This record gives sequence, C-alpha cells and structure tokens, in this order.
Amino acid sequence: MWINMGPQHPMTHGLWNLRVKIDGETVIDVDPEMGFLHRGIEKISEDRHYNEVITLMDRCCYVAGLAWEHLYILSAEDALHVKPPQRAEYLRVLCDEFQRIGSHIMWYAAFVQDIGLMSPFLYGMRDRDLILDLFQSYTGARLTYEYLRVGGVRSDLPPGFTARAREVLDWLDARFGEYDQLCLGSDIFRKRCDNLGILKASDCVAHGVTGPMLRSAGMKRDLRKDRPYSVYRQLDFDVAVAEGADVTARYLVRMEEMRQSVRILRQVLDWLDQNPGPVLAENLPRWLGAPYAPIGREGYLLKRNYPKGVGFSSVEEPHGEAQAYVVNEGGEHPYRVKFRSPVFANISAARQYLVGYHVADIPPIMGSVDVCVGEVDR
Amino acid sequence: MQPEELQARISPKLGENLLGVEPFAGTAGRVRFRPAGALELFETVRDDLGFRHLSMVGAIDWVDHREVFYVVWSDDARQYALLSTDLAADAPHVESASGIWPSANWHEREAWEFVGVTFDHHPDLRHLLMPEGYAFHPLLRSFKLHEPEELEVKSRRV
Amino acid sequence: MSTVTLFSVSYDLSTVIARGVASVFPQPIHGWILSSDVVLGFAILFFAIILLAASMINTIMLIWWERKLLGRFMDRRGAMHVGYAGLLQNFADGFKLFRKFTVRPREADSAGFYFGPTAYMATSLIIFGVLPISTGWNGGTLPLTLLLALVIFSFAPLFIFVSAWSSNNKYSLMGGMRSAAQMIAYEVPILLAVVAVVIVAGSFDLTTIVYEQQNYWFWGPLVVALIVFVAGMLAEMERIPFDLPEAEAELVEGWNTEYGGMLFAFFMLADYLRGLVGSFLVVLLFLGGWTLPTWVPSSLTSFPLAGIVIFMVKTYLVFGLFVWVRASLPRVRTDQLLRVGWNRMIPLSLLAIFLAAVLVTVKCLPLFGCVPSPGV
Amino acid sequence: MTTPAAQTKPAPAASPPAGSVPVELPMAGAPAVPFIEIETLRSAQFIPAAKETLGDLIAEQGQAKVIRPVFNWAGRNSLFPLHWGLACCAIEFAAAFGARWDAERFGVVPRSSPRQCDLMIVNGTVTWKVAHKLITLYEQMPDPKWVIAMGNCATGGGPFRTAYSVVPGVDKLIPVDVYIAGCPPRPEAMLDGILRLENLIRERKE
Repeated sequence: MWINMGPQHPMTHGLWNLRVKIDGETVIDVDPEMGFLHRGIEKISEDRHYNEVITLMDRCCYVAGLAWEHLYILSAEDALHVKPPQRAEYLRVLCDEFQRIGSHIMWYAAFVQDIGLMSPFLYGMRDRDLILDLFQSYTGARLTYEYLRVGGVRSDLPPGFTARAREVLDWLDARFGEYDQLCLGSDIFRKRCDNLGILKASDCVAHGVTGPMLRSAGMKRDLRKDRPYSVYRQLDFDVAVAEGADVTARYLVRMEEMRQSVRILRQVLDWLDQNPGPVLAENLPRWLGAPYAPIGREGYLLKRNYPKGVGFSSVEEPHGEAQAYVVNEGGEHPYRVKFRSPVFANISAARQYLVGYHVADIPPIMGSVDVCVGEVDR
Repeated sequence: MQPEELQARISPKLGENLLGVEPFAGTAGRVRFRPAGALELFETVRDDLGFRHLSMVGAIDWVDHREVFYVVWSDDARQYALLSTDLAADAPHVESASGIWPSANWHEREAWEFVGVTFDHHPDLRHLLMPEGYAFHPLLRSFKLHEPEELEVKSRRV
Repeated sequence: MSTVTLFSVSYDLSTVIARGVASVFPQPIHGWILSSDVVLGFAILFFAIILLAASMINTIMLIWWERKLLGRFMDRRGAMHVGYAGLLQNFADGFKLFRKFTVRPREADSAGFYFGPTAYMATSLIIFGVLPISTGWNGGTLPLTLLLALVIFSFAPLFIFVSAWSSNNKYSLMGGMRSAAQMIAYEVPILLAVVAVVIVAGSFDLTTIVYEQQNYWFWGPLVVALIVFVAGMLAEMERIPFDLPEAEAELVEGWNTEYGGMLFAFFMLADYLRGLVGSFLVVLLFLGGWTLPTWVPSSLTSFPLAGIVIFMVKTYLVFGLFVWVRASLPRVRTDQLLRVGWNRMIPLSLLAIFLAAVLVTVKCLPLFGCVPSPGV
Repeated sequence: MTTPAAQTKPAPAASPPAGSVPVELPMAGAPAVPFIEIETLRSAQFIPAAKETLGDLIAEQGQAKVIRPVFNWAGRNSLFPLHWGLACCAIEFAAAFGARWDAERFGVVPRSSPRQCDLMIVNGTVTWKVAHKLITLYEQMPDPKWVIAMGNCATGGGPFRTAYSVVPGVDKLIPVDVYIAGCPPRPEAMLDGILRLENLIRERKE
C-alpha cells in the first residue's frame, strides 16, 4: 500500500511529499517528491543585482538565512574580486554561529515534537526567540536579515550588544543540559531513537550526505576545519562527532555542535570587543555598493571594464555542506548562480535510511535529517 | 593537490579526451574534458585520485554551447576539484555519473530539468522540482521571466 | 442513611411534577400518573438528565483543566481570553463544532461512519450511570458495578475500529488497527489489577470497595496494582505516551482524520469522558473515593455535598497527573507498546494479585494496618 | 524550443463540459499544464452529508437573536487553523504558537486534518505545483471556513512574483478574507490578522 505523507502532513515540516510503500507497518519503499516550494531562485538571481540576490538567500533557507548569505557572499566576492575587512569577517562568523544555534534549536523543537514530546517544542521556541532578539538588534529582522553585503556587512553592532550576547550565551549553555535531560534522560526516547535510521559512513559518502548526519557516522568532516573559510582558522573549537550513525547519534552531534558554537561565539565576542574598525570594504564600485543609485558615466564605465570571474564557495551550513557557484560575465547581474543544498543530498538518500523500519519511525528519522524545504527546492 | 598533479595523473587514462587542467581558486583545479571520456574520468577521479564524494552537478547555458560541471571532494586531500565539459547546444548529452556516484542521481535530474542536458543511462530521468509534463527548461537564457500581470490567469472564486 | 442524594432529589422532583401534572387530568389518568412506576420512571429520567449534564460539564472543565495545566508545564498561559481565564473556551469550541458542516467522503460507508462516533459517545456516557460519586449515589445496589463499568469501558475499540474502517482513509485504518490492538492488549492487565483490589475488598461493588478503604486507602499496599492500572488506563484513554492511534506526527489525526464537525466533537468529548472515567476509577479503587483519612476531623468534612466535592478534587488531581505525564514523556512505538503490555504488564499484575492474596492471608501489615474481613 | 513569451496564450481546450469553469494554472505560458475543474474535483471526491446540519436547522427555526450571536461568538473564538507550513512564514507561524506569543490564548489551536479546521493560513509562497493540493485542502475544509494570506508571497507573490513557478497571490486560487503584510510578518502581525478576522466574523450577518 502506498501512502502519501505530505505535502500537508505534520511530519514533513515543510512542503514536500514522502511517498511510502508499506507492508503492515513496515516500510518497504520510499520515494520523496520535492519541488512544491520551487521558487526559481536561481533564475530570479540572473535578473538581480549582486546585492539583491542576498534578499533571496534569506528566503532560500529560512532557518539559516545568514549562513546562506555567507555562502553566496563568499562566491560572489570571488567572482567580483572583492575582499572584505577583517572585522566584517568576524561579524559574519558571529552571524553564522548564532544562526547555527538558532537552526539547531529549531530542529530540536520540531524533532522532539515528532516523537510526541510536546513541551520541549515550547522550550526550544522560547530560547530561539532570544537569539532572534539579538539578530533583530543588529540586523533589524527576525528571519530575513539582508545583513551581509558584497565586501563586508551592512552595519556594525549596536552599543551594548556583546554584553547582552554573553548573557544569552550563558542562558543557552544552561538550557542545553535541560534539553539533554528531557531527551536522553528518558528511557522511551532512547528506545525510540537508538539503532534507528542507520546510515553508515560509506553510504553517506556515496550518496553525498554531509553535515551532522555524516558526523554522526563517525566521520570527522567539517569544512570549518578541513577547508577553513572566513576566520575559522583563528578560532578554537572541536568538531562534534558521534558513533552509531543513528538518530541518537545525530541528536548528540547537534547538541555538541551547539556547545561548540557557544565556545566559538565567546571568542568572537572577545575579538569584536577589542578590535573596532570598518565593516565594509572601501572603494567598492558604485554599482556594487548601491544597487538603486543611478549609474552615472563613471560607474557605467567601471562596470564595463570590470573583470569577469567565476566564484566557487562552500560553507558548513547548519544542515551540512552548502556550495555556491557564481559566474560573473561582466554585468550588474550574475550570469548564472548555482547552489548546492545539503538537505537536497540528504533527502535523496532517503531510501537508504528509511526502508526496513516502521511507519512510526519515519517521523523521528526524517526529523533527525533536519529538512528545510526552502533550500532543497530553492 | 595541484593542477599539475591532477593533469599528470589523469592524462594517461584519458588521453586526448582530457582538454587540460586549469587552476581554480579554492579547489585543486578545474579539469576540462570531452564528454566522450566522461565515464573514464569519473572512475579515475573516484578510484585513483580518491575523490569519493560528489557534491554538486550543475549546468550552465552559454547560448552557443552548454557546460556541465561536477564538484567532487576528496577526504584524503581535503580539497575540492571541478570537472567540466562542454556540450553541443543542439542535442546536449553526456554519460550519467550516477553509476559511479549515487549522489549524482538527483543533481542530474535537476540539471536535465532546468538546463535540458540529457544524461545517458540515467536510471530515473524525470522531473524533480517542476510538475510532471512541464515543457520548458527554465534556466536556459532564452527563457525570459515576465511580470505576473503579463500572465493571463483565468480564475474564479470557489 | 438519610442524607440527600442525587437520586432522592430526582425522585422528589419527579413526585412534585407528577402531582402538578396529574391535578389537571380526571381520575383514571390522574391515578395512573401518580402510580409509583411512572414516578419512578420519571425519577430515573431526571437522574439521567442531571447525570448527563453534570458529566458533560465536567468533561468540558476537564479539557480546560488540561489545557491550562499543559500551558503551565510548557511555560505559557493556555486559553485565557474567552471567559474568565479561558473557562468558556471549550464551550465556544463545542458550539462551533456543533455549527460546522459535517462532511462525509463519498467512498465512506455511511452506516459505520455515523454509527461509530455515536456509539463511542453513548457507551462512554453509560458508564457514568454505574459509577458512584458519593454515598447513596445509586438508588439501589448493584453487586457487580465494577465489572459492569469495565465491560462497558472495553466496548470502545470495536466502535473506533468500525468508524476508522468505514471512513475509508489509510491513516484512519492504521489508527483503528493500532487502537484495537492496543486496547485489547491492555484490557487484560487492567482486569487483573482490578482483581487484586477485589481480593482485598472482597466485593465487586464500587460502593463497598470505597467503604473498605475507611481504614487505609488501597494505593499503599496495592501499589503494584496501582501502577499497572494507571499505565493500562493511559493506554485505554490513548494519551501520551500511548497515544499511537492518533499519533499526530505519523498518522495525521489517526482514526478521526476524516471526521469533522459534530462527529469530531463526539470523539473529542468521548475521549475526555473516558479520561474522566479513568480518573474516577483510580480514585474509587485506590484513593478512597469520597472519603478522607480518619485523622481529618469530621467537622471539616460536614459541609453539604462534601462527598462530591472531595471526590471531584481527587479526580482532577489524578487527571492532573495524567497531564503531567503527557507534558513530559515522548510517545512509544506500536511494537514496544504491545511488548510492554504482554511481557511486562501481565506478570506485574499477577504479582499484584499475589501480593493482595498475601495481604488478605496475613491480615495485618505493620505499615498499612489491618485488612477488614472480606465480604462485608 | 520556442520562447515561452510567444506562448502566453495557449490554444483553448477542446470544448469544456458545460457547467464547469476550468481554472487554468499558467506556468510561464506552458501549454502542457493540465486543467483542473473545481466542479469535477468537488463532485468526484466530496459530497456533503446533509444540506443542513442540526445547528443550521435550529438557527433557522427562529431565535435568531439568541442562537446566532452565540454561534457567531463560538465561531470567532475558536478558530482552528490548518497545521501546515509552506515557506518562511511557517517559521513565524510556529513562533506564534511558541511560549512568547502563545496563540492558544485566543483559542487558536492548529489541527492537522483539514476536516477539523475553520481557517487556512497560507503561510508562504504558493507554487503552481502545490496549487492543486491547496485547492483540494480548501475544499476538504467544512463550511464555514476562512482564509488568511500571510506574508507578501501569499498576498501577491512577494519577491518571487516574477518567477515561472510561483502563483502571484493565493487569491488567484481561493478566496481570501484577511491579508497580512510582511516578509515574513512578525508573530504579532499574525495574531493581529487573526483578531481582524474575528472582527470580520463578528460583523457577519448571515
């Protein structure tokens, strides 16, 4: 019997359809059907200024907007031959790591609801709102920030930000133990999640699975360490790894990642306190700096003579490795923008980690994958 | 790994199907090859050079021809490499990589759907993100976007 | 006992109304109306109406109690803008569902689709007729009230399965299957746990069981039976951690996926009615019913309707425990649930019976006092 | 391959059956997009159980001054939205049910089954691929029902309005009662939209 789980189903956390073939309550085949949220971001980007594409990036992955902005900015800067100042790099890492905690808390809230634990959803949303408040204080928005710019970031931090951020970090640090107690301390949770949805490291590599799912299989791969972008080389942290490749291992990896992010953030806040400076690169071309300013003769010439280029970047997004490929053919719009979403690859391997388990296991397994449909469909 | 090393290790296998390896920022290099040598190149890159992880398959419409590029990652070298090939614009097709890297499956479906590149011997080449029966390849340069007012929407209140 | 009971009130009411009505009519009809059978019939009718209204209102208050408690457990407020502290929220929900269109899918079987929820609701309501809430609650004594209540209670999986099957939805069908399997699996330990109580109390009559708890409540010596009974009740009431039949994450809304409007309200109400019955039974069997421990001075408990008040307070506290469980535990899986049911619960309940037998044989335990002689 | 602009107007379908109005879903002028006929959809899958519920009957029999306000009060104070998330706004939709905003204060409880809902909050971009499903879900909800278009995408396509796959506004598909601006709207804005809908229901005279 084929059943459709989606597009409107409490399990999906987004707009996609998991077609499941079951025998009794056992899953014998699955077929994910994506594309219900395909908004043509790659096509629209060809019609936008470089800085306008950032707007789309926020909506591309709506729980990790800043990480996707960072991804796009890195490759756009490559393609446009722009270099940001050091303080902007630290601010970007600040955004990335706060975003990682926010995204993981959102994942936690959704995941525990999938296995029937109701209260932690509320606790998670409560704690995530604190991070969103911080974002709001320096980007002005809760979800769609448009904060990063080609050549830096839009604005500096408001006064008193770092003190408030440290308070939030202390609060969060204390909450992580509470989360663990609610989940790992519960026998039912362990019974539900141990040895569930196993995806071995070799299968992960073959199917392009990255991020916490790969690290939960015991493979120590994190682009922040392996291929350090931005200023991750200067920061001290560990890569979260777990053995077991099951749902519990993914839970452990994400929890550890949040703790490591707190550790990174403390270093970044210290650095930001001590090193004031500019946050946007100087002598940016006018057409790049202000998309809606009238392009005069000077700017026009500059644009015509601007060197072509191709940018490729890859960042460790909360869900895994995201990549961007931006082609600059000398115009105010990118010629082609191509993104690689980690969740896209993680879902494409669904048959590997779903077949053989029960129907009741589908929500926790898919929950542990952390599906963000926006970035899959783009 | 440097572009020269890539060139030295790939060219004995591929022969004239290898067009060259050029440096590319942030990666080990960009391998340009003829579509005829695709499978050989994929096997060489995966088995001999250790690029076991295929991250992305993308396609670009350059109007006069189409380009397909593959991004691969090696855990040993901790580096990316780009493989790219140019296809004729009238009937673009290349051998599917999904036999070598299973992860290529969905990426190639997407590339076929959006840029119209056919992947030979692909197990399941059907629409992924657009509905079944969608007749266009939206990421071609000839496909223009329009304001919604230009679309004729016949609607009625339910 | 000369206390005012619900039945005596309804009997008096019936008599007064019968006199009033009879005075209008000439002799033969007049005499017939005043005959004791007719008055008794009306008395039973009034009794039923009062009981129905009381149980409905209590159920709706129970939903409110659960929503507020859940809100507090989750660090939020819960319903609060409709009526004082959201007291009227569930009445609004009920009226709205009453007003809603009821959609029946074309492929659904019409007989089962309408019969299922109605019968589910009806059987849940019938149980209230046999549960004593306070002294002298029922007019007569039924020697087997406990057994009768449990038998009616266990009709539910049949009706759930009928309604799930006839609504022609894959999720409903799976939910119905799970529900049937789960309820049948947990009937057995519940009945065995009750046997332990019956052994100590020496009667199947709930009123007698409560009176047997004058000296000490049964939860202490029969703690194993209490654990089995509460766990089984959680499964019977389909609440987290055993709410698999309506497991939201995988089965949308489980067996009531296709039900909307009034039929959905029936399901919702019947679920909470069963929750109320479950709490009633826990209070009656283990927590001393409407009595208080003997060290409480009787002057404190001599206000009117004291028994009912004490009983309802206990009931709401027990239900609060169920809510607490719901707020803090995840859901188990079907096979785990059944394995726990057959492999753990049944041995435990047998152990409870054994302990009860020991208690009755030894007569006195140092911690819990002495057992009254069985069969009062 | 012809340019899509040249095919904005597809050839008319061969004589649609009488009594049904086809809703064409244009995909940047793609002719291959199937037609769906809402009448067919309705008749094929769903038939009403009875023309009037008991509640309607009583309301018509009189006491309009008493019963109708009561039902109206009940209807506006217990709006069950459909539990689904389309895009970014779904995150704010979820945040509105979080501890800080707690939409349950107003009696708003999301239900997963459309049969038990009164309110569809379209919280995100609607694409042509999901349009069929959206209409089906709307049809599955029993009357009386309301729709809130949450965010710019649902209102008019938002930043994606030029895209080939996006419906420029959900009101092209289903009737909308309240529009909420914002990209995405904050949870307060969502609650405000619900309260405005309650006011709309209060003024309803039927």
